[in-house]
Amino acid sequence: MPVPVTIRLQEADFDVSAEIAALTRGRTDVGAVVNFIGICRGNDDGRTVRALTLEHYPGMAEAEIGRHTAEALARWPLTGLTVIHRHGRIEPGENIVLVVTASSHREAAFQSAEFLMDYLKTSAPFWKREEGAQGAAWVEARHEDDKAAARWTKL
Amino acid sequence: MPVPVTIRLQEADFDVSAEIAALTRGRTDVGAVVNFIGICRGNDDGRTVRALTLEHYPGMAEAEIGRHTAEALARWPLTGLTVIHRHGRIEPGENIVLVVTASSHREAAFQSAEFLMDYLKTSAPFWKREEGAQGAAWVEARHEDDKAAARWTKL
Amino acid sequence: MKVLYFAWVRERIGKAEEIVDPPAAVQTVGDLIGWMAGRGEEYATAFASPKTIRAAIDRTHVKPEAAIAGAREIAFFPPMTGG
Amino acid sequence: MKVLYFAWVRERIGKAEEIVDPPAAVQTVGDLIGWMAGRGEEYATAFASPKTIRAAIDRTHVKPEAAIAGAREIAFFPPMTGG
Repeated sequence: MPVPVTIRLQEADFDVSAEIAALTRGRTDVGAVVNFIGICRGNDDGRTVRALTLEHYPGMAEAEIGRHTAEALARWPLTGLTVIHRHGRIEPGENIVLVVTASSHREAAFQSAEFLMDYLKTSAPFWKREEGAQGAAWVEARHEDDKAAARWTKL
Repeated sequence: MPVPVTIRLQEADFDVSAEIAALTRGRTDVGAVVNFIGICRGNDDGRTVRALTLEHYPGMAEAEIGRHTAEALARWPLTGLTVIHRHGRIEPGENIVLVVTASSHREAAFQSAEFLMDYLKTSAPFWKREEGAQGAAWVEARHEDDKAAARWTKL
Repeated sequence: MKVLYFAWVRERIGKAEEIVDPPAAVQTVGDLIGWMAGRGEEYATAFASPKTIRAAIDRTHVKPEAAIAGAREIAFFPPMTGG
Repeated sequence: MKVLYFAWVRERIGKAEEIVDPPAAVQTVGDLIGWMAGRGEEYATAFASPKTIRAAIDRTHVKPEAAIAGAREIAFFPPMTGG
């Protein structure tokens, strides 16, 4: 049975319950579902954030996320996988990204969700512009995110 | 500000969206929410499962989960934490357990959710009785669960 | 002293709780398991394999060497399988 | 060859995409960055720090030593900050 994989880039918000239901409804082989929800914060390292604007590279963003979901499916025994990444203007408290992984066992669901988030942070072609008290500026990449992604590299 | 911690043992199902909202609504300091949902499977290692009945030790279950949520709060910078564990009879496809962790950063949310699940599996006083094709039997503890919990022990 | 049983320990003994009054020589949880096993056939079956029995004193996990002095509630049960 | 720019690379150059026709000596992504930097002040500013520029050929991440022969679409952008 093919494993359902959903990748969506959209301006609209997402409905976490609906996405969980899409991977579990009518099935009895799913024992573990992990969700990660990334949310816009009103404060980044002491700087006030009024909003983020997310720019992305259409076409490549889907392709790059698709490569990582394919790798996740190859590495872990998943029963389903969903990645939704918003773009456009997002205010503090609003959702940015959702990853849902489903599996028979919890280890696979947890590890694949972390893997996908680490790669979304460092490899998916999205760029955040932060509107703050002093005007707007592009968010700089975090070195910790590169380290987090590097731990998944096969030896 | 005290960190909101919710622990509930109940026969009824839970509403994942409502629990996420309880940890995020009206706040702009939450950057990451991780949910783990444990679901009853219809098949366990090749055996058909018609239903699980979860027995628990009232009083101790709340106390034991409370000790682990307190440890999670001490180890990771969380903004909120929810654990809901169902008891009674649960059929394949139904929810068993929910862990929700919220933090400014994703590492804390992921790690604390894994930590709590590993301890719920090995230390929370719950026992699963499995109704199968050949009658009912108590589920045996998995050695892998003990190993998973042991990785969090401080050196 | 109140003793509680859960899961297959409860099923084998045939009751969920009772009051017991062990002699003074029974000082640890391990001693108590040995003493309980001598209380009849159903207890012998329930406690036949002490390695598979877990115990809690006053709702906190304890090891077999834990002292039972002062305990109000002691529970016996198999390894846990929640989550 | 179509070239795309994103985030502050796009802002500094002042456009999102254009068609360029580099000379034959420009063979790698690194060569192309050097050649682009010489196309005017806005390009010099955008490509002033090649280490902070990432590139993709036909929607796949590439390193500076990657050959550009046969590329239909090359994109330049800063390190990514999604998720």
